[in-house]
Amino acid sequence: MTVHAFLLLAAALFALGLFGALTKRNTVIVLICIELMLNAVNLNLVAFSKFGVNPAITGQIFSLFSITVAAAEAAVGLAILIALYRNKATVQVEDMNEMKG
Amino acid sequence: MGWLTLLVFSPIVGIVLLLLVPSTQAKLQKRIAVICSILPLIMSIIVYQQFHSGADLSIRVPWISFGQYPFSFFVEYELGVSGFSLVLLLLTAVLMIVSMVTATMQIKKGWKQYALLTLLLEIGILGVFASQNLILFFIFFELTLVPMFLLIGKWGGMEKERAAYSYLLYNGIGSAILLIVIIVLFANVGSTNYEAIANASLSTELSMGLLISLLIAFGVKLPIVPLHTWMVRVHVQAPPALVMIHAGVLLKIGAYGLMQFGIGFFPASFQDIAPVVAILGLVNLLYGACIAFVQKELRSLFAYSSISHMGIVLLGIAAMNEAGLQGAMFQTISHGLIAALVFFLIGVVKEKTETTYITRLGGLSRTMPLTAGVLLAVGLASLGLPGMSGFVSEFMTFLGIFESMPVIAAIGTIGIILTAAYILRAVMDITFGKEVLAQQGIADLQGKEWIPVSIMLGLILLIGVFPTSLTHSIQTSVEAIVLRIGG
Amino acid sequence: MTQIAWIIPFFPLMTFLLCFIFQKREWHHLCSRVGIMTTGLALIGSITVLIGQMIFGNSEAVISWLSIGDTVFSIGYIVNPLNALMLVIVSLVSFLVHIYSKGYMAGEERLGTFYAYLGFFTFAMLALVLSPNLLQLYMFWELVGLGSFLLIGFYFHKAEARAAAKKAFLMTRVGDVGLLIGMILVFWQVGSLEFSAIFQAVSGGDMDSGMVTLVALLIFIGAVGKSGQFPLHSWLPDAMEGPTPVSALIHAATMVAAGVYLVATLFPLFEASDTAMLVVAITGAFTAIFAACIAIVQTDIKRVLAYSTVSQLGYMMLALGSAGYVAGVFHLTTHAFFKALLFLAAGSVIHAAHTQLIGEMGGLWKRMKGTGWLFLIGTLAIAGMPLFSGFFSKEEVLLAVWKEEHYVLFTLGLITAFLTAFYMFRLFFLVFMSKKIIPYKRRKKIFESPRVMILPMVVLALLAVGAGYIHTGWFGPFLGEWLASGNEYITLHPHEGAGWLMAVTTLLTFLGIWMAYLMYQKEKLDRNYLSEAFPGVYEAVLNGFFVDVLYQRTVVFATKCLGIVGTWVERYVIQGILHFIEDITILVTKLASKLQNGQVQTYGAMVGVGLVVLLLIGLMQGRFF
Amino acid sequence: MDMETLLAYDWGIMAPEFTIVIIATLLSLLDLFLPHSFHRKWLSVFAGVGILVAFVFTLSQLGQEADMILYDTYRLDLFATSFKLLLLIGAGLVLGLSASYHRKREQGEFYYLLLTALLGAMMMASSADLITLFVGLELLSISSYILAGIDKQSLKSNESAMKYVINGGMATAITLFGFSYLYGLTGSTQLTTISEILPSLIRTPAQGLLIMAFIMTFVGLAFKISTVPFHMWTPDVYEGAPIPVTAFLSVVSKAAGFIILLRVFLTLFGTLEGLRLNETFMQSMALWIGVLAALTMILGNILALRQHNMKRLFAYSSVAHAGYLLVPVVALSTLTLENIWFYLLVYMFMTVGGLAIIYVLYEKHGTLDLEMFSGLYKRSPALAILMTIFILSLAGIPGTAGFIGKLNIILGALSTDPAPIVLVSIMIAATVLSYVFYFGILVQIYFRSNPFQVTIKVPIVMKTTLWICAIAIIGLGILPNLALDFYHHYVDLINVTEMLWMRG
Repeated sequence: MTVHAFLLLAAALFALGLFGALTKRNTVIVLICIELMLNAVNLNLVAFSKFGVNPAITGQIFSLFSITVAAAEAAVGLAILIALYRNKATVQVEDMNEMKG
Repeated sequence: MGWLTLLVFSPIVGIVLLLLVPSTQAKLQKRIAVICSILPLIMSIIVYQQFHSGADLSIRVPWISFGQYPFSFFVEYELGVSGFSLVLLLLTAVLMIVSMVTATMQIKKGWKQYALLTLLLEIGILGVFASQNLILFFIFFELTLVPMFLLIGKWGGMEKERAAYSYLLYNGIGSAILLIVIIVLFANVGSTNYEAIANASLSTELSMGLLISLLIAFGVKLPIVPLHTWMVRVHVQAPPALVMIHAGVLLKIGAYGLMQFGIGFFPASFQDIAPVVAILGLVNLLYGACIAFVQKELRSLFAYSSISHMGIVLLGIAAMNEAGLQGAMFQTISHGLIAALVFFLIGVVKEKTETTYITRLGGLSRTMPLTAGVLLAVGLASLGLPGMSGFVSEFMTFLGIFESMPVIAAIGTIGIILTAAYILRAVMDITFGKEVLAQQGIADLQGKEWIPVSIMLGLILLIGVFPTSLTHSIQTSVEAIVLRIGG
Repeated sequence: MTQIAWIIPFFPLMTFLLCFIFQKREWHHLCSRVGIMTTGLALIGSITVLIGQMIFGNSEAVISWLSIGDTVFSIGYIVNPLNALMLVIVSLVSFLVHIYSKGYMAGEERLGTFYAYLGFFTFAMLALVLSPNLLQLYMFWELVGLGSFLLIGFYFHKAEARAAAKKAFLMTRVGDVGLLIGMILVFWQVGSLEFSAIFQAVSGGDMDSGMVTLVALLIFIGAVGKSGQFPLHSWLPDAMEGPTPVSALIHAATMVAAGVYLVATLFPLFEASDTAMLVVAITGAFTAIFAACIAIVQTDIKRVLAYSTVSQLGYMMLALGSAGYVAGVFHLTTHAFFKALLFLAAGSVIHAAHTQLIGEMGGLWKRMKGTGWLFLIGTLAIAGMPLFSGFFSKEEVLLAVWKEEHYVLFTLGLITAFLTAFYMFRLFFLVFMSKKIIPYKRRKKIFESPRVMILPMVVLALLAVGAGYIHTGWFGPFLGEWLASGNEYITLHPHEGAGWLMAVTTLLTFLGIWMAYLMYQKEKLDRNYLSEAFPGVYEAVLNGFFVDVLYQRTVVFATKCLGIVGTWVERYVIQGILHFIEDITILVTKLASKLQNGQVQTYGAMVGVGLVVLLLIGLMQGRFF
Repeated sequence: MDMETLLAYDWGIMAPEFTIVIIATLLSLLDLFLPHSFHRKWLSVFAGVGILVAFVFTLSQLGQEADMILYDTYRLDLFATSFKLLLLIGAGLVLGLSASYHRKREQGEFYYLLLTALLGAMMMASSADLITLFVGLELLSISSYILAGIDKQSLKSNESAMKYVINGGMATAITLFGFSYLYGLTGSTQLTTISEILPSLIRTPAQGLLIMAFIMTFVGLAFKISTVPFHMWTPDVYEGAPIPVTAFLSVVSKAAGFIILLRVFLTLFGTLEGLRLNETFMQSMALWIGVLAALTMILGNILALRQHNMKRLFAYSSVAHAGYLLVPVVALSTLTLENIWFYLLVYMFMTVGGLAIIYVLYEKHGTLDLEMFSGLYKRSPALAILMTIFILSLAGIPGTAGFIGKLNIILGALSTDPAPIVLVSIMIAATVLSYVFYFGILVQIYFRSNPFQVTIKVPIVMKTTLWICAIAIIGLGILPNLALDFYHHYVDLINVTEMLWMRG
């Protein structure tokens, strides 16, 4: 198994996540897609830490940080979504159009 | 501190005093403004004395440093004068008094703010002529931008805001180009001191590029056709008291810049583009005159007249010899006085008859004989009648340009005829034309209004009859520039 | 004695200043007195200078006026025979006109202004004459133009007067530009504008001949403008809109002669170029006959005199162009007197008859005998009646032309002499003799002019008769010798009176008078025959060959067109470009703000697109594909 | 890691950060336990004291030698100190702005979130490791998300926060993806180590990944500093967020973005060889960064032209200023750091000042439309003149600090060889373009008559903030060396060569 396979997988995952984040109507799914992108990163980090030029634990630690932060971000995102839902009763992304121009 | 610093910042006295006076006491304010506007004149006369007694007036104080050793750039606070800038300082001070007196009569509302902004403007103009450092020059140059914008936009005519914006954008672009030139010089020379730049050796391509940019930058200010539309708009829209300063000295910064920087920094490159400058001058001269010939409104007529007269300045500069340069300098000052007087009169006429259309002003010499007489006199000065300042400058300019570019000069002389044509047409139609002005009881020039008239007309005649009164100061500048050209 | 010359112009300048300041009505009586007094002083000064010149010779003094680098332009005065003579002519005519105006302009509302202008003109003219260099001459050349402009437009409430003033100024300015260019070229050739330096350069051969010709021609353009030579003559007849004393002073005796004076002053320069001389002669001759033709059909008394002036000035140019330096100056002198006389007499007529149209006059001889006699003297003088001054000077001119072997021009000169006699007597007969035209009622109101007007005319009449004797073949060419004595560059041609020439001219003069008599007094010849036979030609001549119309349709029209086109360019091209830039900015703004649609996923998409584009660029840079 | 190692570290290095942490914690506890009757505005005093103390600590660190702790992940050097000072000043100004109006009880949250965000920014300034950097960045970002949505009842605030989270999350993911490649290529997250290994990768097949890493990192950070085309969240988020938060985002958050940009790029790529011979890596990339900078300046100003909503106008203006600030990054002269430091300093004063006046008028009239300024000169000459000063400085008119900042940037850019003359020209042209809308505000202030005939009272804290900003702008405009000398004196060890501290 070379690192390339992991890299390709991670890149695909990242692209998928990005695609989802840009196309999905439901804000929750959009947030999940962003998680997907972050997880692609984690995959990269872990793969590098195992198969990289200089295998070390650092990558895995980095991915731990990344997971934690992603969780915090998701939590904050969902909290804000709930606040928004209270005011507007929608979770559709396209309904967030109060401000433009 | 030095006299020059005191001179440049002397309007601050007026600003402070005006701020202290409550806005209810209009009369006191006016008195303070007028008296305080005399202060710069006193200072500039002292400076004049000092200069001619050979005193060293220049100051040099470290001011800004960018970067650290060995990659540092220093900007000094440097003031100094040459003969030409000295005369321009005097002109500024005189016109400011005159304009202030005019404003006391013609500006009705918001007088205090008007006076404050004008004094601020004066600092800018004085600073421009007194600085010996490009950055400082630029700062003062731009300092005129905001007061002018507000003055035009607040006290102007019907389309005042449009005029103010036009002023802002054109001059903004002009000074933007100037700024690039300045900083390229700064980065290449390591200093923005005039002398340091003049003595620096730059590559031919670079100096040519910089020179062309300078020409555009000051071409906006001068203005050079086709960059002139803003100036016409400002002339028409701005209050006449302000146009006196604008046409009188602000536009002259362009001429000053071209001579001081254009020739002063890049004499060799200027030699190369001198024909182009001459052709631009020719276009200015003839184009302005032709358009002035068909104008129906006094202010736009004299705006185009200014363009035409600035063509003569350009021709003089393009001549690149003593006569031409001296002529250009003379024309700069002479036109400053003439334009100021013209716009003073237009202000008076507009104030009293509420129109500036030539056809509606017929028969002015019946209703306002003195005004008409002065208008005729200044018209004659403007068309270059001997005995008035305009002649001396035109003569010297053509003397100069005939030496270097006879063909262009010969074509340029058509301008002399055209000038006479449009001036006479306007002045005759107004002062002597069919009597349209039905209103009786229009007061003629009276009381305070004689102060501006007599000062400016007196100076126009003084320069016309005794040109040595100016050459005395200017010649040092001319010689310095000619020395750089190597002629 | 000649050292006082520089003071002379300042006397009339004082008139100007005083009358200008005290121009209120209550000061009017003082104005005329001041004017007369100062010009009187100027006259005394001029005569002193003249005598002084005769005794002590030339003198010159200058002070520096303007310096450019090492070059100094000076002002000052020079006294030589030519300008001493001019000085006397100018101050004398001016003095007389000042006196005359006291009567003629009596009751004028703006008398103070009038005298101020007169004073100003006299000042400028005297200073012009005294100029030791071209620059000073040019400056006062312009200032006399201003004086003329102000005085022509004195009745500014009349549209014609305004137009005439403007026209006079502009047309002479066209000439002035020529002079200016010539002057500047001279400067760059010689390095100085002093006359003496110029002559030295010319005689020393420092200027190449082409340049001399060019300069001379350019300067001649100036003279053409000022002296009303073809094609810049048409302002002069129009200038008759001014008060008549002004016409006498400026447009007959002094200012219009300045062109001739200029050519005479710079004679050595002209003489150095055959081409220039020829051009001067041809222009002069053509103008002479051209204007004489027009003068025949004019119906306005002053316009006849004006065209006559143009014609006579042409004569002087012809003389100068034919190397007849003395002849030109001589004719200038005599012309100044008799033409001033004629104008003043015409003024007297107008003053009495309240009209300028010949058609409305007639039979005035009875009512105004004094004026009639004086006018007759003037007419005889200009017509070249033997023993009158015009006879001698005209003969001198023709002689000079003959000697230069310009036979065509000579013929033209002869024809002009005949025409002059004819149209002048036509005028005389129509105004004073023919009986029936003026209605009786109006005729009753016509009285002789007051003595203050007659007196100056008498003086002029004496001179019109006597001035000819200063240079004759009979008593000796005093004038010529004297003129040559003060100018080292003038070579005097020996004066050989040609008897046959005298006879021919006399014959022609009488022929002219006789024909006029037949046509207008006896009416033996049908005066309308020619005009009816050739109506088109008549129309053309009456309108001065449509020169004005031509100018109006070409030069003025072109300038206006250019102005309108320029305004159009301004409005549509320059503004158009600006609007275009503005529109583009607005368009970009609109597009960009449409993209800013409030959809967070659009924003994200832009991030994505940006990322992808950058990645492509980056990888391309790294040559990965 | 045992206790001994921990104690051996010179924790004094982190004194400012600790101060902020302690105050933030304290504030959150106070907010939690204090009774509802206790007005939360007093919390701002604590926050202010905290920032002041941190500022003093930072000042005291100025003369110190560069040092690293926590296994070389946290570094204190002059770069960090100098920029931390900026962050603290910015935060202090924002606090002054926010402490004036209190309508909602729950505003207590604002203060400690502000402090945590500030903490994140400060960590970024000091980080010497990708992980620290990432944590700092996220601390800043997540705090900012909440701050943007702090006005829970306001739909606009919710929406602004939501948009920020979504776009911010994507940007974070992209940055992290870039980081992961950097790690993968070098096997380290420590910036020093990475910079030592990178040269060996140039002109090898790994170069492609390196470029990708660079670009992705750049895009993520460009989002933070709102560079076109990654700027599109800016106007919406700025508009929806409460004004103090807007100020925070445009001042502190943007400064942090620039700090991290400089830290990462100058350290890692500053002297790295370029793709072609005789150029550095940054020079290879300069072209497209330059294009982005130009687009940012032009679009930012063009879009501001038609804005009537003052917050959006300031948002676009801040986009444009990001473009100006990118110019030194493109040019990379000896003056780059000084350019950015000085301009950020000035930018803080003028933006906070401008937003403060908008805040005052918004509180008074309840509108954000441009018309809020109409006739301001009549109503309150002092506010009018203050606003004029801020506007002129934003427009870069001489006499104000904004001009000196631009002058400094242009000088720096043009002092390189070859000089990016086109970029500079675009910058100046864009400045002139910006006159249109900046002076449009002046037109409202001076030329228009006022529909609101009310006198305006300004709270004392706000007034102080405003005057501090104005005096700083004029002071630095006339005597810029007040700041520059300070910078030269303490920070003069930093220039581009010195900045590559980790390599030697």
